[in-house]
Amino acid sequence: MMFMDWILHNAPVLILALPLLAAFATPLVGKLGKWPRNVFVVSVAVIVEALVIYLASDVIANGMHTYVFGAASGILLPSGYSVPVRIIFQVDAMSVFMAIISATVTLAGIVYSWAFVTDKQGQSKYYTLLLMMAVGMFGMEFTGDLFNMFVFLEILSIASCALVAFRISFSESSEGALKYMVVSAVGALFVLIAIALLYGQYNVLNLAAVGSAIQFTALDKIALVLLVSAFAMKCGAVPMHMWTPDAYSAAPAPITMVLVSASQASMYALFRIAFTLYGVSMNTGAVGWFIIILGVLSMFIGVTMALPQKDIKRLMAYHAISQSGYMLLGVGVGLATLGSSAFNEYGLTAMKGGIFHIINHAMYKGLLFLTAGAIYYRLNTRNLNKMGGLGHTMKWTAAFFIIGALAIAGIPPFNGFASKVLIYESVFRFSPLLSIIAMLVSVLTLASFVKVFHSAFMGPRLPEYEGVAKEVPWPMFVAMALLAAIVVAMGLFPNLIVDNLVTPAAQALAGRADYLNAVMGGA
Amino acid sequence: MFGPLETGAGYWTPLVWVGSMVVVVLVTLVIRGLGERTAKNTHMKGDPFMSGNPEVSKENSHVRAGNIYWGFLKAMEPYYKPLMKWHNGNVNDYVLMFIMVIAVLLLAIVLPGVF
Amino acid sequence: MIANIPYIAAMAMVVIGIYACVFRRNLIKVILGVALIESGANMFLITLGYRGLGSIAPIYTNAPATGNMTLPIPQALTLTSIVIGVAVLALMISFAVSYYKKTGTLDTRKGVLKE
Amino acid sequence: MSEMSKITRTVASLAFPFILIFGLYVIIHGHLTPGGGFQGGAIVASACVMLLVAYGSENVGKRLKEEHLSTLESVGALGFIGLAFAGIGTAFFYNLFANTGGLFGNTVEFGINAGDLNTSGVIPWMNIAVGIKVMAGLTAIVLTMAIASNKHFDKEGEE
Repeated sequence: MMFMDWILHNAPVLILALPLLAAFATPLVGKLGKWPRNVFVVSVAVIVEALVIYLASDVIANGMHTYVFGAASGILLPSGYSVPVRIIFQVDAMSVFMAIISATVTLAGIVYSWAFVTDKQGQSKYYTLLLMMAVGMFGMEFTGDLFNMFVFLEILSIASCALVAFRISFSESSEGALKYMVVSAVGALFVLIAIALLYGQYNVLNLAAVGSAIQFTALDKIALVLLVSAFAMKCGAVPMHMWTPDAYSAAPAPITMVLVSASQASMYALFRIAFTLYGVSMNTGAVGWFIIILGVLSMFIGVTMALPQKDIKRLMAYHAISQSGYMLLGVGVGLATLGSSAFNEYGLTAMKGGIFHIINHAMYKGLLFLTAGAIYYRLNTRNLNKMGGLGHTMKWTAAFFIIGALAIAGIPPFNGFASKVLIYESVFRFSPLLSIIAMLVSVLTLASFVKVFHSAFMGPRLPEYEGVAKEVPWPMFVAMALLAAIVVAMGLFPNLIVDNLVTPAAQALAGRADYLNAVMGGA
Repeated sequence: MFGPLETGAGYWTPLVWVGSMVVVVLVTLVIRGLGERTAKNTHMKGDPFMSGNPEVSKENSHVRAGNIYWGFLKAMEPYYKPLMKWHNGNVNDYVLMFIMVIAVLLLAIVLPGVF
Repeated sequence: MIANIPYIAAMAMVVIGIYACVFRRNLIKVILGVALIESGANMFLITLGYRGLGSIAPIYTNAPATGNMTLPIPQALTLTSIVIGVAVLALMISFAVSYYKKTGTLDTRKGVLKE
Repeated sequence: MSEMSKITRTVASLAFPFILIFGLYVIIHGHLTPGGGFQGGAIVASACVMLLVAYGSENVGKRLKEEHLSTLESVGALGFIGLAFAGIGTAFFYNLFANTGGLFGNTVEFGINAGDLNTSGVIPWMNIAVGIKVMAGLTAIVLTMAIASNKHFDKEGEE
C-alpha cells in the first residue's frame, strides 16, 4: 500500500519522466535488435497509460494534485517566502482527461508503428521522437507554469516536425515539415513574448499566481491576444489552418494520428489560458465570440475544402480542422456565457459537448488515419483516384473505416452523435443559426466520407492491385481494433464517459477559483 | 451507467435506439420473407442498361474519386474558386494569416478599452 | 525614455522578422526571419530582468552584501529559449537543405502541397 | 566539404586541445561562473566543427561516426534524467547531494569568495550530463549536415 501511495504521489512526474527516460534509452535498447526495442517501447506506453488511468481515477475522486519539483518543503521556500517560484505540475480533471487521450493515442500509434515503419534507417529515432511527442503533450497538459508550457509546446513541435519529415526521401515531407515548423516557431515565439509581458507585470510565472493577480490591463490584453491566436493557430483553426493538411498528409499515418492529439493539447492550452488564467477578469463575451467565430469558420471551410480533395490524408486533415471547429464552438459558447445565468442553463452543457467531442474526435479520427495508413501500406498511394475495390480483400480495414466514418458524421449510435447532440441542443439555445450550421457541416462530412468509402473500398477489384491489397499485419490490426472498440463503447455508453470524465473536466475548467486556491491557498 | 444522457433540451439513450433498430430490421426481414420467392431469379435483373451500348468491363466502370460530386463542385464554383486560390501552399501567406488574425483580435479586444 | 530603448529595439527586431517571414520569397530568408523574431523575444526577456540602473550581474560568488542584483529568472528563461531556438533553427535549415536537394528551388511559391 | 590549406589544418590542430580544455572548464564551472553544460558543450562542439571545416567532412566522418555520437548523446540525456530520478524519494529534481560532503557536496560559503568548485550537490553533475549531450548532439548535427551536402552523396537521400 505504501508503494501505491508513493506511485500516486509521484504519478504526475512519472507520466512525463518515464517516456522521457525511455525516449533516450530507445537508441541504446535498439542496438539489441528490433524485437527487444519494440517490446520495450510498447511496454513503456502501456505503463504510462496505466499510470494515467490510475492518476485520473484519484484526481476525479479526490480532487486536484499539485506536484512541486525539487522541493522537500512543498510550495513554500525554506525562508517562508510564499510567492510560488518553484516549478509545479498542477493536475486537475481537465488535465487528466486530456492525458487519457494522449496516452491512448500514443499507445495505439506505437503498436501500429511496429508493422507500419519498415524503413531501413532511423527506426530507433522514430520511437525516440514519438515518445518525446508524448512527453510534450503530457507536459502541456500537466504544467502549472507558463514558461514550462512554452517549453513543452516547443518540445512537442520540434518532435512532431521531425516526425512529419520522417520519410525524408519524398520532397513533400520536407516541404510540409518546413511549413509546419516555420508557422509553429512563429506561434511559439509569440507565446513567449506574451509570457514575457505577463512576467514583466506580475514577476511570477506560475499560472495560478498570475491568474489570481491579473488585472486585465492593456498589456494583459495584448498578451491575451497573442496567446489565444497562437494556440488557436496550433490547433488548426481557420483561417490559420493551412499548415494542417500539409503536415498531416506528409507525415506517416501513426504520426498523423498523434498530431491530432498534439493539436488538441494546444487546444487544451487555449482553454486553460482563457478559462483559468484570465477567466471572468477578462471580457469573456468578446473572446468567447472570437473562439465561436473561429470554430464556425473552421467547421464550414474545413468541410467544404475536404469535399474536392483527391489525397485521402489531405481530405481527412481538412475534416480534422472541421471537427476542431465543433470543440471550439462548444467551449466557446461556454466561455461566452461564463459568469452569467445562461452558463448553468446551457453553457455548461455546450462545454460538456465540446470537451466530449475532443476525446471522440481523437479516437475516430485516429482510427480513420490508421485506415488511411493501412491503404497506403498496401497500395503505396494516397491518391483516391487510383483506388478501388479494396473492400473485397481488406475486409477488416473496410469495417474499421465504416465505424470511423459513421462516428465522424454523427450517425447514431456511434460516439460522434452523442457529443454532437450535446452541442446542437445547447448551442441552439444560444444562437439557432450556429446550431444549424453545425448540422449542415455534419451532412457534408457524411457526404465526403461516402465519397472516400465508395472510391476506396467499393467497386470491382482493380487489376493493378491483384495480390497487393491484402489484409494488414496484426500490430496494425490490433491498433485499429483498439480504437474501434473505444469508439463503439463510447457510442453505446456515452453517459459513462460524460458523468465520470467529461463533467468533472468541464467543471474543473469553469471552476477557476479552485485551481487558483490550490496554489495560492490563503496567501 | 445505462441511463439517458441529458442534453439540456432532451435526452439520448443509445441502447434504446439500438433496440428499436433491431426491431425495425426484424420487421423488414418479416416483410421481405412475405415476398415472392421467384423474384430473385428474374432474367437480367441488376444488369446495367447503357442506352443500348455494350456494357463496359467491370474494371473500367468504377467511378473514381475525382468524378464524385463533380456536379456539386461545378455548381459551387464561385465559392470554390477564391477558396482554392487562397490555399496556395505559400508559407508566407500562412504567417500573414496568423498576423492578420492577431491584428483583428487586437482591434477587437484592446480598442474598446481605449475609447 | 532612455530605459525604454531596449524594448523598442526588441520589438523592432520582431517586426523586421515578421516582415521577412511574410514578404521574402526565399525559404532561407524566411528562416532568418524566424531567427530574428526569436532574437527579439530573447532580447525582450533579458531586458525585463534589468530593472533599475546600477544593478549587478547575478553571480553568486560576486554578490555584495548590499545592493541590487538583476533578476536571474529572465536570464534562465532566455537561456532555455536560446537552446530551443538552436534546435528549431537546425531543424528548419535541415529541412531546407533536404528540400533544395530534392526540388532544386527555395522559392516559397513553388511548393507542391497546395489546395 | 574538401580539405583546406596546410596552414589552416595545422592551426586547427594546434588550437583544438585548447578550445577543448576551455569548453570542459566552462562545463565544470557551470555552477560558479556564467556558462554551464550547454555553453561548454557548444564550445567543444565548435572545436569539432573547426576540425570539420579544416579537414573536410570526408576525413572527419571516417573518425567521428554519427551513430557513436548519437549513443553518447543518449548517454548524456539518460544521465541527466537519471540524476533527476535519483531525488524522487523526496521530489523529482531534488538536489540530492547538496551539503553531503561527497564530490561536489560541500556547503556553500556566503558573501564574496573565490568560489569552491566542490559545492552545489547535483547541479555540476547535471551540467556534465548536459555538456556531454550538447557536445555530441551539436557535433552530430553539423557533421550530418556536412556529409549530407557532399557532392558524392546519393541524390535520393537514402543511406
